[in-house]
Amino acid sequence: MFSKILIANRGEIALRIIRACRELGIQSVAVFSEADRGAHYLSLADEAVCIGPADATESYLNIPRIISAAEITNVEAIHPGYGFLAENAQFAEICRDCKIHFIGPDPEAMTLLGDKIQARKLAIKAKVPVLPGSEAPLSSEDEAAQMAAEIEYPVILKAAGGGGGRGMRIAHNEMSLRAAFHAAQNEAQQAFKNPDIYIEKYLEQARHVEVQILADRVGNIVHLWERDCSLQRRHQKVIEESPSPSLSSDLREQLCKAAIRLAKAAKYVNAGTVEFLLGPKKKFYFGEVNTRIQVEHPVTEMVTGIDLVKWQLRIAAGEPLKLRQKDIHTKGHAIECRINAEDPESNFTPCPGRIDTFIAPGGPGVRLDTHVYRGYEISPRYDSLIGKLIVHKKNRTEAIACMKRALHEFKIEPIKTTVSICQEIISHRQFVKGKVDTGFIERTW
Amino acid sequence: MFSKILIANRGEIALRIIRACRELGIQSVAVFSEADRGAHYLSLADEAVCIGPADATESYLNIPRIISAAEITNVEAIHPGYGFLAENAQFAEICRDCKIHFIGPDPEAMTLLGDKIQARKLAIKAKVPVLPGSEAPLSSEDEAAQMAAEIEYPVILKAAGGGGGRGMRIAHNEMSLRAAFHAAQNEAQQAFKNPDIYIEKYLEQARHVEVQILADRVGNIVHLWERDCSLQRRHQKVIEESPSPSLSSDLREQLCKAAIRLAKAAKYVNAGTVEFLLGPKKKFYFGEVNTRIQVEHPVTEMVTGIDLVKWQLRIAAGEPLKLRQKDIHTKGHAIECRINAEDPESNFTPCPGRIDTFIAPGGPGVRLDTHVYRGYEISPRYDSLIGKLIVHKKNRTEAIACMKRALHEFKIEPIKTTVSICQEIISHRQFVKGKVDTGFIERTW
Amino acid sequence: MELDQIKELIEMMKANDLCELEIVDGQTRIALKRGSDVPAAPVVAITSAVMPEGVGNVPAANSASTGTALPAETIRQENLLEVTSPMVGTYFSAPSPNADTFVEIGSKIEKDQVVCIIEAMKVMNEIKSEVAGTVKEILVSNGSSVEFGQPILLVEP
Amino acid sequence: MELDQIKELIEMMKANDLCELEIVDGQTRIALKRGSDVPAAPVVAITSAVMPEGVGNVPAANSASTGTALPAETIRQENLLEVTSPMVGTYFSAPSPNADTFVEIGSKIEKDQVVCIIEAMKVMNEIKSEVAGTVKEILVSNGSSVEFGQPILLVEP
Repeated sequence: MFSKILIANRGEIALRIIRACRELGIQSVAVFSEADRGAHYLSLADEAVCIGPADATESYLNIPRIISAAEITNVEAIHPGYGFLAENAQFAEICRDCKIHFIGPDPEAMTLLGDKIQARKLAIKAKVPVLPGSEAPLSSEDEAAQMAAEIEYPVILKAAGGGGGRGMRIAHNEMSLRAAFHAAQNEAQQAFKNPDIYIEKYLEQARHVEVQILADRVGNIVHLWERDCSLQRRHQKVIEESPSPSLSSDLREQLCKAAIRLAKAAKYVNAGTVEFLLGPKKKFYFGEVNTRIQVEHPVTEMVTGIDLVKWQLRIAAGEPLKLRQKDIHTKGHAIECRINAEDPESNFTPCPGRIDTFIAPGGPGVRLDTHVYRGYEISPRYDSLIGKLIVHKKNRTEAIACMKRALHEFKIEPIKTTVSICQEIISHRQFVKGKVDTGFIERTW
Repeated sequence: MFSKILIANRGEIALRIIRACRELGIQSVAVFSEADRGAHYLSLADEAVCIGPADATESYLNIPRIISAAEITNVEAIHPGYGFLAENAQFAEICRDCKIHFIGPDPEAMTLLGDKIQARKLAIKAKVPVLPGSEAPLSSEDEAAQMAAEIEYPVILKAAGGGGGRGMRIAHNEMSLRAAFHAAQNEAQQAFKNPDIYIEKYLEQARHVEVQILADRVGNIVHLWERDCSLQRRHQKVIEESPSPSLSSDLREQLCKAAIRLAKAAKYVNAGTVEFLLGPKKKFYFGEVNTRIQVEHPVTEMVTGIDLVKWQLRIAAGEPLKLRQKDIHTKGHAIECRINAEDPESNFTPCPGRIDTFIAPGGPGVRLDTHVYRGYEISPRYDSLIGKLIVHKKNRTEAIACMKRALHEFKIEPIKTTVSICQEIISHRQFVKGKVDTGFIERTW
Repeated sequence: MELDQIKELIEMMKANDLCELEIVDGQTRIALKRGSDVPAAPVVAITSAVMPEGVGNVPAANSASTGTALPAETIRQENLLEVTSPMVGTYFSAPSPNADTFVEIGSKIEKDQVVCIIEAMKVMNEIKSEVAGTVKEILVSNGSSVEFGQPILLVEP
Repeated sequence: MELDQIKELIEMMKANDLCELEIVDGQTRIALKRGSDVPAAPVVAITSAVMPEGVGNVPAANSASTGTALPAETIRQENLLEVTSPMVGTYFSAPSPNADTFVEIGSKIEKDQVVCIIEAMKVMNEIKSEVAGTVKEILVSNGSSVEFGQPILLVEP
């Protein structure tokens, strides 16, 4: 196992990784920008190094500075967390060149799966269902219109260079498709420095269900069942749960096996997530693969009892997976609410500022992953996620009751947070019935 | 099920009960003394009623005031928590007279088990091993000396009227026995308004192991396995865990079955705990029965996945136990550290005051039960317990690692707390080996 | 913090034209305000942190359920004295349903005069006033619940 | 906090026409306000709360491991200027092991003069001073690690 690693991230996921390191007896080095100086979680790492000013391009996104920090602190590996450089294959490659382990898949798998058109092709090869769509970047507006006519509207334009909801455009007819085409290209170029876009049939009222996998270097691969992340706003997940309330056990098996097939085809190593869309007719289709730890990984940890971040570290250090598929079961039900510093009453605009009151929920069934506390100043520069509230109970009904009471206890002032909207969602009849899709929040609020 | 109950307690256990009520959809009424006015947990109850001044005898221990509060708020039941009136059979009787359900056993069982000499007799009847000792109150110093000679020194004098470590005196020879006799009587009178004392063989280097039971009104009774509470300081528990690291599975079964026999003999209903001493030769002896929820109940909740407070409520409302003994298993290992506002460097003197910094641990495996937060003023009038930090992991080694890192994260200032001493204990070689007894802390620190 | 020290602080404030002073030292908190806002005499507020901060606007807990007046946290008219409930229970303004009320607005009351009954656990407790004066306001309605310390009457001495 | 110290603070306020003063130091907090809510005089706030409160004495995070000086949070001698590291890396005081150092105490330096090398990712970066003056102190020893923003030299202009 490693004796010392560097964490190339900030906030709650940096703290999550520090915690795993502490429990495994690994020394951790935190890096921070000037905006994060003094944050309590930095003092929980064994060392902390300032790598640059607040601007992420000069700190958390700056590869030379991070590698340099890794060199002066003499670490054996880097954990990229999520966001920032986590899905940057070039960063993984530079780590390899510098003889520093990158805690994630190989750069080859990242490059392959990072190109969403290639990933789609791979899915087809691995006999994983995909939605009808293009198999190469669209060369022109006309080609897009022709494809759309074939696969029938509505359709969605997606960026080849990256996922996570950015650069996506939905079109319900040719006019809106043509209007969206160039905008989508530009957005793709801006977000991912790659103008390639492709087209797919757009599934309305779909659910987002994803499968967590773990694979080691010697060919062992297991899935840790699914997470349901259908509650989204602008393609951003808001509430996640496991198991999914909308899968039969047969469909569940199929989905998980498909995820394994795809991961094997990509020669995937370490923790990863295969996302699927689940249509109204209970058919599922490949979405994309996230080659990193997910924000919502705790729901899987709660129901399986398996610590995903610890396994990321062990796998990167070359340890074989000791988990056998037949021993991995889900127990009870877990739900996660993302607590963002955003004002739900004002179109979810970020709401940075100093926290003057912070009273956190606790008690049975409650897990809170957060790096903030009373006195913490939320910077407007970074992600608005300030914490994740996770509950784990015997069944979904009890989990909902527990989440309700935990949200009720949560007091964060004076900034606005998504606690209030999460309360509304969790109490909504449709959510309680387990009958929501990815458009539910936008239709309802 | 009840629709509304009153909680005749304060602090963390009041909050624990409020949480259970919220999740079950039961309205809760909190009562408070003037010293607790404004505490956040009171705002989490559906109603809160001031019942008197800070002095507990005029508020939390004042039966007429509590009954009166129950009457004006029109509740169906009262949960007494632990401490205060929780083991007061007279209070339970008054509740019954007022047609208010007392959430605990019947007053008859409380009276029987509250008299430690009667409880001892009952244990003998139920074939539960007891230590050699007297079967009636000691009438004189001479009788005590004679008994002591028979059962051989060291011996312990105990109060008949109550347990929990108060009024206990250990004697290693006749001189110290005679010296202790009247002091013990006086202390018993003061603490329990009953001067009766009895004598027992004193077991050196014993472990304290207790069994959690649940019994309903229609004759169902189950145990939820054991807790090991050997880490004590002046008969006060400091760290508890489950399962016990020192029981063979055979001994464990015997212990739990003995607890069930005793509870049945006492016609026990609701949650209760049968305490045992485990001698160095792996023989166990009955200690006493606690007829209430215990401070350390969360460790049992974590390993069994069963919510004890919810079951207390269901049982009191007349619901039959749906738990079957064969389905109750412990999973993994749980440890609890009691966080007291005490200064370990200054002989554990209470350290009341205002909390100016409060950064709580979180993340995977961590449960925190606390009513305090940044800005909370700890009153010198009540118990110094300000929180319970509980971890739950796959095995004891991982649980210790998790507790270490959680304690490391905990920041409470400027008051002194037992966080530091818990860190030392949890890292101690003897604790890690699971080889401690009830005298360990006092011998070591 | 000794009274002497506070006195000295006030002297210092006066001498130096300070209008506000706040000192927090561990659990001790001293807040002083002088001049402007209020005419004449200096208003001195010595608090030792009655309300835990960080709970800011938690009301005086949700107060007894049954629609009673809130405990008088707000500032009452100056110079009025409060008669508060010494126990939790049900307030009765008269000794029996058809009898006259013990007091009404305008009544002159003496110290130790019975002003109401609070029923607690089926016992009717006669509540005696600790102050004398004229009743200016009755804050609780007949048959409603009161908690410990809840103001019942406002009396002008 | 002694009364004497408070007195002195007030004297300082008066002498310098301060109308508000707040000091937080660990658990101690002092807040003073002077004169009515006067306009006119400039409002000056002296705070030593560099760190988010509630974290009190967390050091400037544990700073780079390798025994380097802490980032200069403390107040340096007045009037001295700092040359700080613009990157994370290893500090070298000379262009090569046997060469003369770029600067020593007493050296006069110009703006844009190279004062050291910071190695980052095998690249030797020449660091230029943004200030001119006389080197009064060298805060980092040859071969040690520096983090972003860490002071390297103190220069008297």
